Amino acid sequence: MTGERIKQSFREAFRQSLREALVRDERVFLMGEDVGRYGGSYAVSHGFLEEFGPDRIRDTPLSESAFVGAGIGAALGGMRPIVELMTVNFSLLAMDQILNGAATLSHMSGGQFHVPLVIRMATGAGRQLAAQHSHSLEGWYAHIPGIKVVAPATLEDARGMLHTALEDPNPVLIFEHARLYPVEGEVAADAGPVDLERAALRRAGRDVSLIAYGGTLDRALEAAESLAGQGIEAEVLDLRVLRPLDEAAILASVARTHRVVIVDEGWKSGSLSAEIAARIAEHALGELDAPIRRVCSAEVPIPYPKHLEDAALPQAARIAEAARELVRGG
Amino acid sequence: MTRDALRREVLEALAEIAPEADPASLRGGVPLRDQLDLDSMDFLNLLIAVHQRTEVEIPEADYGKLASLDQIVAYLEARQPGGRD
Amino acid sequence: MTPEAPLAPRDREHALRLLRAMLRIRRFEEACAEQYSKGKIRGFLHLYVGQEAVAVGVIECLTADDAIVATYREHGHALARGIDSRPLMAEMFGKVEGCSRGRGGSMHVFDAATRFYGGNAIVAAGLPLAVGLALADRMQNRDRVTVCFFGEGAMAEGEFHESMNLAALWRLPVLFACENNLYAMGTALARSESETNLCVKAASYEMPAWSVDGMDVLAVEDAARRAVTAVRGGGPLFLELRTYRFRAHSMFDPQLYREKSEVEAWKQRDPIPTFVARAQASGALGADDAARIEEEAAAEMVAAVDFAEAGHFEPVADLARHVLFEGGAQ
Amino acid sequence: MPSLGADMDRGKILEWRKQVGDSIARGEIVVLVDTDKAEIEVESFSAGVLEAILVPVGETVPVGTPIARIRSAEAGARPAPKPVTPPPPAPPAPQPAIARPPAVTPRELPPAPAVASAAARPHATPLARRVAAELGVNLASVAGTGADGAITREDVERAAAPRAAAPPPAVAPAARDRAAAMRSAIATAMERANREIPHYYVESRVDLANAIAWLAATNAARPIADRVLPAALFVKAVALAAREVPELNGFWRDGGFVPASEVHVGLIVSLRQGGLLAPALRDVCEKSVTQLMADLRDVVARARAGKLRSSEVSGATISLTNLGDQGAQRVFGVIMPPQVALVGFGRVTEQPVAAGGLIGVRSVVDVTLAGDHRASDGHRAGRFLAALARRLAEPESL
Repeated sequence: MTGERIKQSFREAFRQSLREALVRDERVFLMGEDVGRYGGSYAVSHGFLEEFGPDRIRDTPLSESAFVGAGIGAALGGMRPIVELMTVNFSLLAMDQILNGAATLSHMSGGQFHVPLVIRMATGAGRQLAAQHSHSLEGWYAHIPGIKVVAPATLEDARGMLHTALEDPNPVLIFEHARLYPVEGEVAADAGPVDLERAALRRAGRDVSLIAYGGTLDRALEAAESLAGQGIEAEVLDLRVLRPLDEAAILASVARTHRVVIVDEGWKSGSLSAEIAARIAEHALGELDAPIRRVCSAEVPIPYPKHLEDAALPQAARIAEAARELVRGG
Repeated sequence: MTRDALRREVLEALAEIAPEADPASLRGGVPLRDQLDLDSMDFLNLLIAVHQRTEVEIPEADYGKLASLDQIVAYLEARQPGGRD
Repeated sequence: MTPEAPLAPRDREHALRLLRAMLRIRRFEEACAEQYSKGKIRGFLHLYVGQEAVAVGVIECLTADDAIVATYREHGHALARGIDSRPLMAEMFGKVEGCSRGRGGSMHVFDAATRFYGGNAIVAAGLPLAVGLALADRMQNRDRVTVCFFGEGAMAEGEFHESMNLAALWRLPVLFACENNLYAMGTALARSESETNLCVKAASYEMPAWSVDGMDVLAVEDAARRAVTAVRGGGPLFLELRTYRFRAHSMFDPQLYREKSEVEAWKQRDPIPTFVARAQASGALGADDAARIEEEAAAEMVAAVDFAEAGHFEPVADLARHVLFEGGAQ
Repeated sequence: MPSLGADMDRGKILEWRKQVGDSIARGEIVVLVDTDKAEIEVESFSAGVLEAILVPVGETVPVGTPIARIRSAEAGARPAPKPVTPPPPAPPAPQPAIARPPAVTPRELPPAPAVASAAARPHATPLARRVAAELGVNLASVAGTGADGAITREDVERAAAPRAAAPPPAVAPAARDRAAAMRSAIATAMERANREIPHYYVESRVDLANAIAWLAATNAARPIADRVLPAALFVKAVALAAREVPELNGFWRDGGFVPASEVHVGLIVSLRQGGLLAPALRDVCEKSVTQLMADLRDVVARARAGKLRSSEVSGATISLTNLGDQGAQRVFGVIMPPQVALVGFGRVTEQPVAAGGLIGVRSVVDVTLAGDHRASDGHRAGRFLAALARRLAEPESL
């Protein structure tokens, strides 16, 4: 590690990790709508068509079920495909292939076939794209045995998760929160692959644990800062991996602070935050000095106007308020 | 700083560590740790406070010479710019 | 396009091979019906009786290295492809000795050794998979063919149109083998498709398409050989095999959707006796060959049922095995 | 009665298509059956003559019930099956449930009578319940200040401190209440500790020559604010030794020893107004001596200034008292429940020591281990003190 750090946006980080993957292994190829000529709807694969050619940078027709199924088939056939579903909203058209195909094949075939496939998709709201383009459905996929689900929320993870995912013999879904693409920060110039098992403590604190992932991590950190101003030290845990959940890290955090707020951009009912709350209640009940709190999206289709969208989404202020309530016993 | 100024600094530092210490009743010649409830942590914090207030360097080897209030003040005075020693 | 003079078997060995293949399928399926009525086979069971000529004729033209993707009516294809009748019957019984460890059952037969990528209970879900397998072969310059069997009912699914378009757009070596048995479950073709000439559908994707009498194994084989030759190293091809299933769609539907007379009419064109007559007329088969092969097939299926009966249920402790890949580096 | 569908468990005979004495070919329709879903023609899988009809038209029987008997023809078209060795007795395959469970549609039960009033089961957080159990506090008498009015741990600790009878020394009232509360909370713990914990003591004299030399060299190179006290070495050494002897690092709860996965060292800190506090330094094994020294100074300063958070006063997995500072040669401490061990450091003194046949003068310290005999024994304590001595002999590795 040269130790040298550079300034980079998440978009550039994802692009670099994608490019390195294509250079590293000729079995790797990218397939998805507008990934080639147009350079990716979020410009993540900009310039790749010229560099790697149309065989490995494959624009597809608007046939999510077919090209995700084709990705599964190509993985079975010895390739290492990266399928880009432009956003999680369009993944609904490929849900059968992901669930009944990729996730189930190994178990159902008695272990004869496995599907080394990576599917990347943008997720989340916050850019006034209205209900059909603003879903956060990571929790749906994290419900399915047979696949891994990860959510990069830092530049290191944006640079490193794809590398590890491509080496995984099982299907891996990477959710890239749409709000993060333009966000810039500092990262090691030679940042490499990262593990896909553990959650990461992003901020230490004694009084309350804020558990977040993907697009909600920055909100949780913002809340922690404002809490610090009021003498409340909040710990922030970045899940990083949504399936399998790093249960040990979650329970250890609760054992340290005895109070927990779970932040999830999905709708509260049946969400990933519900699963985490259940596990805490099952395995760390004796550590709880206050009820478990969850801050999620309001249970409404995400509205178009900014002020309504903001009101619907989990914001730092609401997170801080929930945490303060637990600590102060308000 | 004059001897009295040094003495005042040391007493103020001591007050932070041991608020219950009454400066008037303190005897300058008797080791502080025999008059007050100071453990090694308190004594270290006292020396740090004195160092910060007077900017006098106090190597660990000299701790032994600083048991009483008078000894501390004398030690500081000797290390004032243009002072003796 | 229909062949001019009626075809004859090339030689005795060819005739014996085709007859044995069809008879083994027929007896296997009848054994399944019997075991189903005895409660040994549960769930859904879709039998191939009547359509044997399609699987045998097409698979006769494949190499060991080609790939097959089939549907939930795949026992015939599995046997024709060389999967042993004992593990196949054990799979029907849900035993761990089954070809999918007993986990798939009738609709999910898998065999890695013969590149049999399975049954599939979701109509048309196999098509994108086949496209992907062919894409992998194309990208790795391998001269392999992927045959995708499906019923005419699949043509109403979006995945059919998406897959046909993708295969044609990228010139992939896929043989789309449509077994048109006139009924999609209980719906006659005319009541589910605006265009009932299936080859016309294929033409809209600039894909060559032929229609073949699926009850004549020699006609099927002749067409399949030319189709496979065209597809190997080339683009996709659509084959409509007009055939008919003599039994219910699945175990014991009351078949109210078709007349008994229609079933009887098609039974006159049963692919097995019609082939035997022609083979005897051409001198390829002797008078007692059919009876001998009939006996061998029946005995084989009694042994298959005994093997399945003697099999074991997978220990519950292995329930979670193979959810994820268990092998080493891949 | 054949199984005629995935969800069929009984069938009704509608019409016999064959009569007794008729011959039957394989696949021929024998009977028409109603399966609640449809009327299905049932074929025979064997050829022969219909010998007997066992279930008349109109009757419903479960799947698997014999409904007719066919005498298979001798010269049947089917080949007599080759003598097959009888398959090993198959394990009892799960038979489809023949007997139909009585169709009971669940009735809606009337709501249970209202649970006893809240007073019976006070509204307290799980952690508060646990601490209350440990400190022997009756929750019913505690007022809750937590979320939704729940009783929290702090409420319990406060409740564990009955008003101190003795006139408080001249200290600000707020500080006086907090100090009194903490002092008597510890007093209750001490009573309980002595009542419940069977203490045993093991003591050894530890050579500090290397440690003292290392401290002198390290501190010489550091500004006064960064200098390290022996206590920091002791804390780290105790943590590392505790990790080697897990029976001393954990809690005695509900009649059993619960080992702790990490090591948090409780510091017995004497307060200026008297009384003790035992803040915990967390994850000590992972921290450097310099970090520990900084934590030590911070914790002690805040403890004495009454600014400790209650969350810091718990969670210790083993405790340490450094009374040598006060001149005590040896310390025989009382274990802080629910912990199971307390390490006592006496005064660091120079003593004559025989080593290699020669008498020398070396800095030493008498270390005692107070152990809970329910969780560990003298042998484990001995191993702990040996590990401690080894660690202190290599200060650079701490």
